[in-house]
Amino acid sequence: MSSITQFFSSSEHVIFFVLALGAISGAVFMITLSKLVHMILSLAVTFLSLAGLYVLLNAEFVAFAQVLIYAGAVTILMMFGIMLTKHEDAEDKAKRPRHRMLLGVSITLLFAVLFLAIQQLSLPAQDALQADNNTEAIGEQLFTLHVIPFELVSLLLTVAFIGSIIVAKKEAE
Amino acid sequence: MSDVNQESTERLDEQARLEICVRILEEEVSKQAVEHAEINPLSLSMPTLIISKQHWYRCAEVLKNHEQLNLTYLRSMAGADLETHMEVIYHVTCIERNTDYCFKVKTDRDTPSVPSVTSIWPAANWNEREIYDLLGIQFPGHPNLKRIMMPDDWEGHPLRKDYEPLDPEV
Amino acid sequence: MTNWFEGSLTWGIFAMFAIWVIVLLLIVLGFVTYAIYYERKVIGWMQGRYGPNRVGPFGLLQTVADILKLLMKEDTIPAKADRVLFKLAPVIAFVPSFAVLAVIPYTETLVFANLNVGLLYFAALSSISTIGILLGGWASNNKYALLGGMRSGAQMISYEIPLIISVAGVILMSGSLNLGDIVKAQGNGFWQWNFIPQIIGFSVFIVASIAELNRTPFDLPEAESELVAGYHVEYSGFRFAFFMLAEYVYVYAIASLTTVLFLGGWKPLFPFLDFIPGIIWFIIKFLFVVFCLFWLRATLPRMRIDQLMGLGWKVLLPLSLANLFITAVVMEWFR
Amino acid sequence: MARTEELLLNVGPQHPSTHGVFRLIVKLDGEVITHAEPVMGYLHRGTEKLAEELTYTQIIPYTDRMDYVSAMTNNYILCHAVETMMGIEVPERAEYLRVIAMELQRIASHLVWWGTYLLDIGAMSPFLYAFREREMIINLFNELCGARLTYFYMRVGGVKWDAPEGWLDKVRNFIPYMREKLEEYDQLVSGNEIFLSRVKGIGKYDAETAIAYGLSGANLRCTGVKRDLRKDQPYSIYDRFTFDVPVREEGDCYARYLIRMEEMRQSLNILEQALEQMPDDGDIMAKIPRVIRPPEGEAYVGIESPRGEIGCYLISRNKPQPYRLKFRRPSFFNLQILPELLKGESMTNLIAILGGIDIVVGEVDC
Repeated sequence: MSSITQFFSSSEHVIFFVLALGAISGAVFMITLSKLVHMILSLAVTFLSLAGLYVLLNAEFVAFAQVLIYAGAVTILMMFGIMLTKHEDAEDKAKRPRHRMLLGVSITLLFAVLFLAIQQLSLPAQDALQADNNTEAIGEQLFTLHVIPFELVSLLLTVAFIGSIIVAKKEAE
Repeated sequence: MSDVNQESTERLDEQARLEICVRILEEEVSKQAVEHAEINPLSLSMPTLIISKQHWYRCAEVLKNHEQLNLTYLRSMAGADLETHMEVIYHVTCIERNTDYCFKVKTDRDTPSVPSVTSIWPAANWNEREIYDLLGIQFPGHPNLKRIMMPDDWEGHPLRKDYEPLDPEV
Repeated sequence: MTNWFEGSLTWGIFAMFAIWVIVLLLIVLGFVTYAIYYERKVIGWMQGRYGPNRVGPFGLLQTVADILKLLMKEDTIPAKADRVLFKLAPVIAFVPSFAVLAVIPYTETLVFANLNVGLLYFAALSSISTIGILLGGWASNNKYALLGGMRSGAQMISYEIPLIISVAGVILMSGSLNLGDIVKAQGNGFWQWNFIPQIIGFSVFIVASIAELNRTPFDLPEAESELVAGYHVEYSGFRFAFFMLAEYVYVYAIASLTTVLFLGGWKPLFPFLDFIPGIIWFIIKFLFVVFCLFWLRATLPRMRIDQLMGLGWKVLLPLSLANLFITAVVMEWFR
Repeated sequence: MARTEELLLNVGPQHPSTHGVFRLIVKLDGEVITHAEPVMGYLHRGTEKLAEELTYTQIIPYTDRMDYVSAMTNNYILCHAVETMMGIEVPERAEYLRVIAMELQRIASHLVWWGTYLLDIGAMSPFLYAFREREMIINLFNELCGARLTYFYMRVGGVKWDAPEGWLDKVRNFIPYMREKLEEYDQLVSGNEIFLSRVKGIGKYDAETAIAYGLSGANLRCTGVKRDLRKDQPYSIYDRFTFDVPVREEGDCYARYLIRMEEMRQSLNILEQALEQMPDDGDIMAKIPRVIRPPEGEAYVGIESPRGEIGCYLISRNKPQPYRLKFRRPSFFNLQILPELLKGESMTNLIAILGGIDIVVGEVDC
């Protein structure tokens, strides 16, 4: 009991708790809600909570990039896609008990594996970049050590982008 | 545009224009097409022709396309209930020559109907709807003949002389 | 920033946070109240009429009366609206608009949160407001509102990109995302401010920021002549007030940001005018930017949505990219 | 493949840009209009039906309420129809007063159009400027006949009141003032890039279409057809003035805009000449019988209202009341082309096109 009060006496912990709750509940609601707009909104909650967690980890740049790109752009694009297209709001769930059972088993297994892995993993206590300006550090890393993967990824994204346009065009015809 | 033409083709007087019009309609359509033709002195000497109903659509085509008439501009269109019969009155103009004609088509009162000229003069579209709405004249051939001014469920046609208001007190 | 979170959460610290937030909120509310008055007076003057002049001396209390009226109005929710989202949307639109104000440095010392990624924070949070507007339009279950919301979403996404890229030039020049450092990198005297070397970026920024604000000539989301009132057509009372508030708080935020990024923040116009305190300079520049926004509203007609998109993607984006490129090349050259 | 959903939108009857209670049922595909159907009749007051029970003088106030933005020309058309049938010679001074009133009205009407059109396009200030100037004209009318909007000024055979002391000078002073303001309008709007991009090439049609749909006024003249009844079939004393009929070839909203702007200038020219030529005094009413009974028969006359040709078709049975009275309303004809113009346009262009036609719903519905 005392450990719980101790946990909540630190503002960092309280905030962590709230954000984690937000991230998880957003994800859960995303799956369970029936209206598409509500689902996207809960997804946005998850994104924002994740951004908050990044802030707690001193990764402000990542955090705000997350908000800008995921919570801002991606969410809105998804809403656009939904509002502009015809769709049935609630789809009938095919009732296949066997499938559901298999699904349940595999989910449990996956959870067990992940849980054990995380439990046994010992992260070496690194000197996290405590520098105030981790933006600069990210930039330097990106453009020196990781420049080739970085450029490759951008190339890959461009290819994917062009590919999706071509696929969409073909379907339109 | 009209300025130039006014000079080139000298303006014929109304009587001559009326005669030309009657001649063209009789030649191109039918001897029976024109029921009556006169100059209306009250209306700025407007050449006025009464056309028989069954020839009206054909006449309208000739009026619009004949190069000597070229009446492409439907200036005004009116319907009237004259108690003995009903009339649809067309005022048609040739823009280039700045000449006006008035055409009338008579129809009986019980089942009034005049061929639609919407396909010839698109301007007739709403006018025919309005005349149908207010006077009850049918226009066979109209693409969308329904009420335009009155509510869709209105009973009767208000401009008919035998129209009984639903509630005369009001 | 994170050092706030460390240490224990005592009531004292909590109260301090709360007081600061309330002070800022009051400042903002005061600004919004008089920004509306200012706007109506300025536009009234340009249009040859008086503007508000009845409530209070010179009509100074007109906006207060308007706000009171809005608060006392019946709160209507359309029968077929999505009630939860309908109520949530104004909040989602307003909260980020207020939150972005935290990073604005008014003077060297007067800044609520000296965040090292301040600019990114600003851009990121302001993009959340779009969700609020889009949701408001959708939840109203009104076609005009939906069209307005969608336009707004499309517009804000399209203009956010040139907005941020145009600012990148400034970031390159000052080598920081911290708004305070950006001001410090500019000198005393207007020729040392960013808007001269970054003139392309400045122009793009101004255009894009007006589009972000949904103000004339880019006020398509609420184009009253086509969409009646756009996304807030079904809102009334204090929910409507929230949307209005968000809009004007963004005016405040963008005007401050323009001042900070391009007009030298608290720095004086000429070095010998140094004796005037920085906050005064900030306010003068800030009011000037706000005035320009109102001036545009009184002058220009509205653009069409496809022209707006064309301008954003075909003109502003290449321009801002070119600006970034030129800045990078020049900076490398003279290093 | 994602299929976009068609949106059925009711523009009006209560909508800021339909200029009255007029409704358009629009089918939208995204922002593109696939189908538009105008619905009207919300302002139908049965003027033609009412007229059959009223004497001619009693009908004149009803014409005020048809095109309430241009009541003077509406007054005139009815008087003109009756005068034509009865062969009444209107006194000189009355004719000049009528022309001055009608040309002032044309300017006032175009100002309303200019202001509201710019408001439709999103500029707010021009609306207030236009109404400031219109207010001056309305004040002039107020002095002339005691009403600001529905004048009931003209009578069969002349006008009701002579111009009060100093009124003509006020009109004289108004002319240079208005010329200056028109310059100002041009500077503010006519060259504005955004404005140009909103109206140039929008709502385009050619002369043939315009004639087929029976368009008139600026809507016809924007396609290169030079038809102005003041010139082509001169009524009143319009043959005594020299003025131009502005014509343009483009057939788009911008052409209509420029024509209306130029028409205001031409109206000022006419006003100037009319004030110069006007006799100092004289009768303002012709000798007419106490009860007006046009002879049995019928007549159609048309004049140039600010919106186009307004006509009056009158059947008389030699009674104090008309047997049948029919108005040819320019807005009613001009509006017919709208569905044709809207196909494939965006929602934003809808407003620019509808505004460019310059309708007054009181006249459409009559």
